[in-house]
Amino acid sequence: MTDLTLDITIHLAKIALIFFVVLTLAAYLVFAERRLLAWIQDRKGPNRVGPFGLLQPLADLIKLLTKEDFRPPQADKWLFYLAPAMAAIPAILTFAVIPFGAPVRLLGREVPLQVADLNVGLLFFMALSSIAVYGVALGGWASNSKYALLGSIRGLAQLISYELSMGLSLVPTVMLAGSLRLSEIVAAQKGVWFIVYQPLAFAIFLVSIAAECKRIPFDIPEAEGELVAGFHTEYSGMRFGLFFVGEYINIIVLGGLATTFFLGGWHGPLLPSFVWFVAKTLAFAFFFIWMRGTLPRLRYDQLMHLGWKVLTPLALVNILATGWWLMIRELR
Amino acid sequence: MEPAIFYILAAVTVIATLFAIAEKHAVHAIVYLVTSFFALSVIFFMLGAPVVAVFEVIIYAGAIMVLFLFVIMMLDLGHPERARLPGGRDWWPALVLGAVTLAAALTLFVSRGPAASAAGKAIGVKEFALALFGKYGVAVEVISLQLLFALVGALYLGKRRNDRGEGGRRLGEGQSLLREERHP
Amino acid sequence: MIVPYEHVLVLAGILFALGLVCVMVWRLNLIMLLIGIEIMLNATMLAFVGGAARWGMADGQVFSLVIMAMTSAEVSLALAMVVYLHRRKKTVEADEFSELKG
Amino acid sequence: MAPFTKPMPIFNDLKALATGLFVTWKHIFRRPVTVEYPDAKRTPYPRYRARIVLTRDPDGGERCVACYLCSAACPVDCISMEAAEGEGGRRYARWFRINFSRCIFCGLCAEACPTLAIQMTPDYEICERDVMELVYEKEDLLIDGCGKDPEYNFYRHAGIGVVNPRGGNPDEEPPVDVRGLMP
Repeated sequence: MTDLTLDITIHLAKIALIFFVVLTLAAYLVFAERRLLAWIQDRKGPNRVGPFGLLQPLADLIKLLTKEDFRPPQADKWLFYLAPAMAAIPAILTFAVIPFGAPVRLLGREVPLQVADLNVGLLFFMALSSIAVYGVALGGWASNSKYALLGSIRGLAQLISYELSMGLSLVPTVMLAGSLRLSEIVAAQKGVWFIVYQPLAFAIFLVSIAAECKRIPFDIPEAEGELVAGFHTEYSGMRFGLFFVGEYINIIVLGGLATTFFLGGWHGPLLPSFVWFVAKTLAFAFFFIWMRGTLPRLRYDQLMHLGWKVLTPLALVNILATGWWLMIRELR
Repeated sequence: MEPAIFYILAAVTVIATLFAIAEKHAVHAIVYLVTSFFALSVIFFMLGAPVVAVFEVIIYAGAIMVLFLFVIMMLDLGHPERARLPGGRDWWPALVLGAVTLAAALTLFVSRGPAASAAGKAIGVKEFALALFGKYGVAVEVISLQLLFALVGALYLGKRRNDRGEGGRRLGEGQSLLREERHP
Repeated sequence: MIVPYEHVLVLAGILFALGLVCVMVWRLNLIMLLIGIEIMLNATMLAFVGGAARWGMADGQVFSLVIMAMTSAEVSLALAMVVYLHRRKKTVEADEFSELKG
Repeated sequence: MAPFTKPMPIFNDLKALATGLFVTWKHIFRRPVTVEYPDAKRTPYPRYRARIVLTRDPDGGERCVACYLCSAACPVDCISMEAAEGEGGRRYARWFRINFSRCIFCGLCAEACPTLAIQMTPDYEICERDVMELVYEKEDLLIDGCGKDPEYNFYRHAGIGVVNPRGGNPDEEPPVDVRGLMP
């Protein structure tokens, strides 16, 4: 086996591992969300399929696959078929740049647990999250339904607005780490996690990612009760499933990124690095579910007010303060 | 192998752009154009400009085209049957001008021939940032001022004035647009 | 530099020509006109980036970034204008706005 | 609003958020109130309004006198019947039909029934795959017991039939001839 083949094999193995783990986690996140929400509401949740209901994701999958794949007759055919993929693919692509564990020794070589260590990793994530808008926008527009269109217009405005505060809240971490490479950002947090230096940036990032993955306090694009189901009103079967699973992959990915940027990535005592990363990511997922069980939905104007008049100026001030602080530390 | 990828991406870019400008449906045109920008961004990456490549996706595909999409969706312009197609007299000057530009490009290609390419090194993020904020610091300031002016201008244009009949009734439309404009 | 600079320039030239054709042909439709301008600016950026790669200097990349920032300002203003015009006449066809024609 | 005269509202907001999160956190560990239905069944109260039955007298005869009052009271018109007269003027329903796919279990029929024949029972498990099986005929409705008021017997209170013709009873005027009033 030559070096090149070995390299390619290891890369493919990593990609396959990420696909398998992330998709399974996403499916089980749906289940965990239903159970946790049920407990919060003093119910029991799905517990009939398999022991403790653990086979529920499989049952959901079979149900979605066997449902009728309906397309509204007035819909724009190709965009209607394309939009769910556009929503799900950027979410899972982002995982390419996240380091999910310390480098391991495998077959006599150092293998970093990361698919691609781009030197612009952080910007890569920003780019993909700005691309994720298209799934929402085109899906809603192509359905040719008024609810879907309203949902997608709301989604467009929301995603673009919160992307800005999300990007700005990440600038201080870049300033502290001195690199856009995610592995170096993680390496810079070996001693002290960035959440200690940057609690404000962390709070802004947390709110922004909740808005980015359209979770409940910010689920204006799909507000049931106002817009039926928002931008995916007209979708059924596995196409709806793609939107759905994309949303949950997004939760995992954004939780992983929050871990990487603020909670020290895979650093942690005693346990293996991979376990630490998964545990921190799942803690974020749990927090999102918990928030969903607690908070009511914001109004559209409140959302815009929060994004543009509170989070973005705060993030800018935070960048300025971080700059001054770094300069003073440099001078001393 | 890398040149082959470059030519494939170049073909994708040109074909997608061609489809985009031949499409009478504005939303489809934007989707084609986003495809073209993606291919172009990979070309940028291969030309050793990762930052520009990523910003191409963030700003062009993720913000400007989304802004177009937003305006089209908001003003309900996505009806090709209502749009007026360009007449025959519009085609001739366009084709002549395009042909002239194309001929100039091809002349360049033919006259010099593929010269030996200089081994340009890839430009890292740090070098790029030093050039941007050091050598061209004034340009950054000017651009930021320009963005501010654009913001104020868009705010002024988007404002509904109350002296025109229906003013103030459909407030949300103008407001949400304004909020979009600040993003790039 | 993976390919000769001339090839990059030819690609930029073709893109620029396509953008120009788009602007000329779709003179009536303001949206398509703006899209044509975007295509032309992209072609320019490609030429700049190719130059940066050819001579190994960051300046070309800086210029393409400046172009991008300029474009975003331009597009935001232009689209605000489109919304304003659409509000006045319920159309985005350029020929409808010829009131100042002598 | 003068600044610094009252505590910053953001702290109140954060406190409200934290309170809400704490409440839901407590509820995670609380015992669920769910009754897992097909496995665990709850006993309904005796006056629960579910499947409708026709009851019998203490003597074993049918209580229903086919007076149509239940049918008239029914807001969704799910009760229908045909009256018939037995020997001695004893009225009964030749057939009696309740369409349970329409019934809303409001209990107005039971309220209206003068003979306490139609009554509601706590039996709520009447689902069917085929909707036509929800149309209950008299044989399905009639039960052997006498339901909620075991002592009640309508005909023992009222007697069967009208003994004398109209106006023939002791303190009764003869019937008015409506045509005689006409000019």
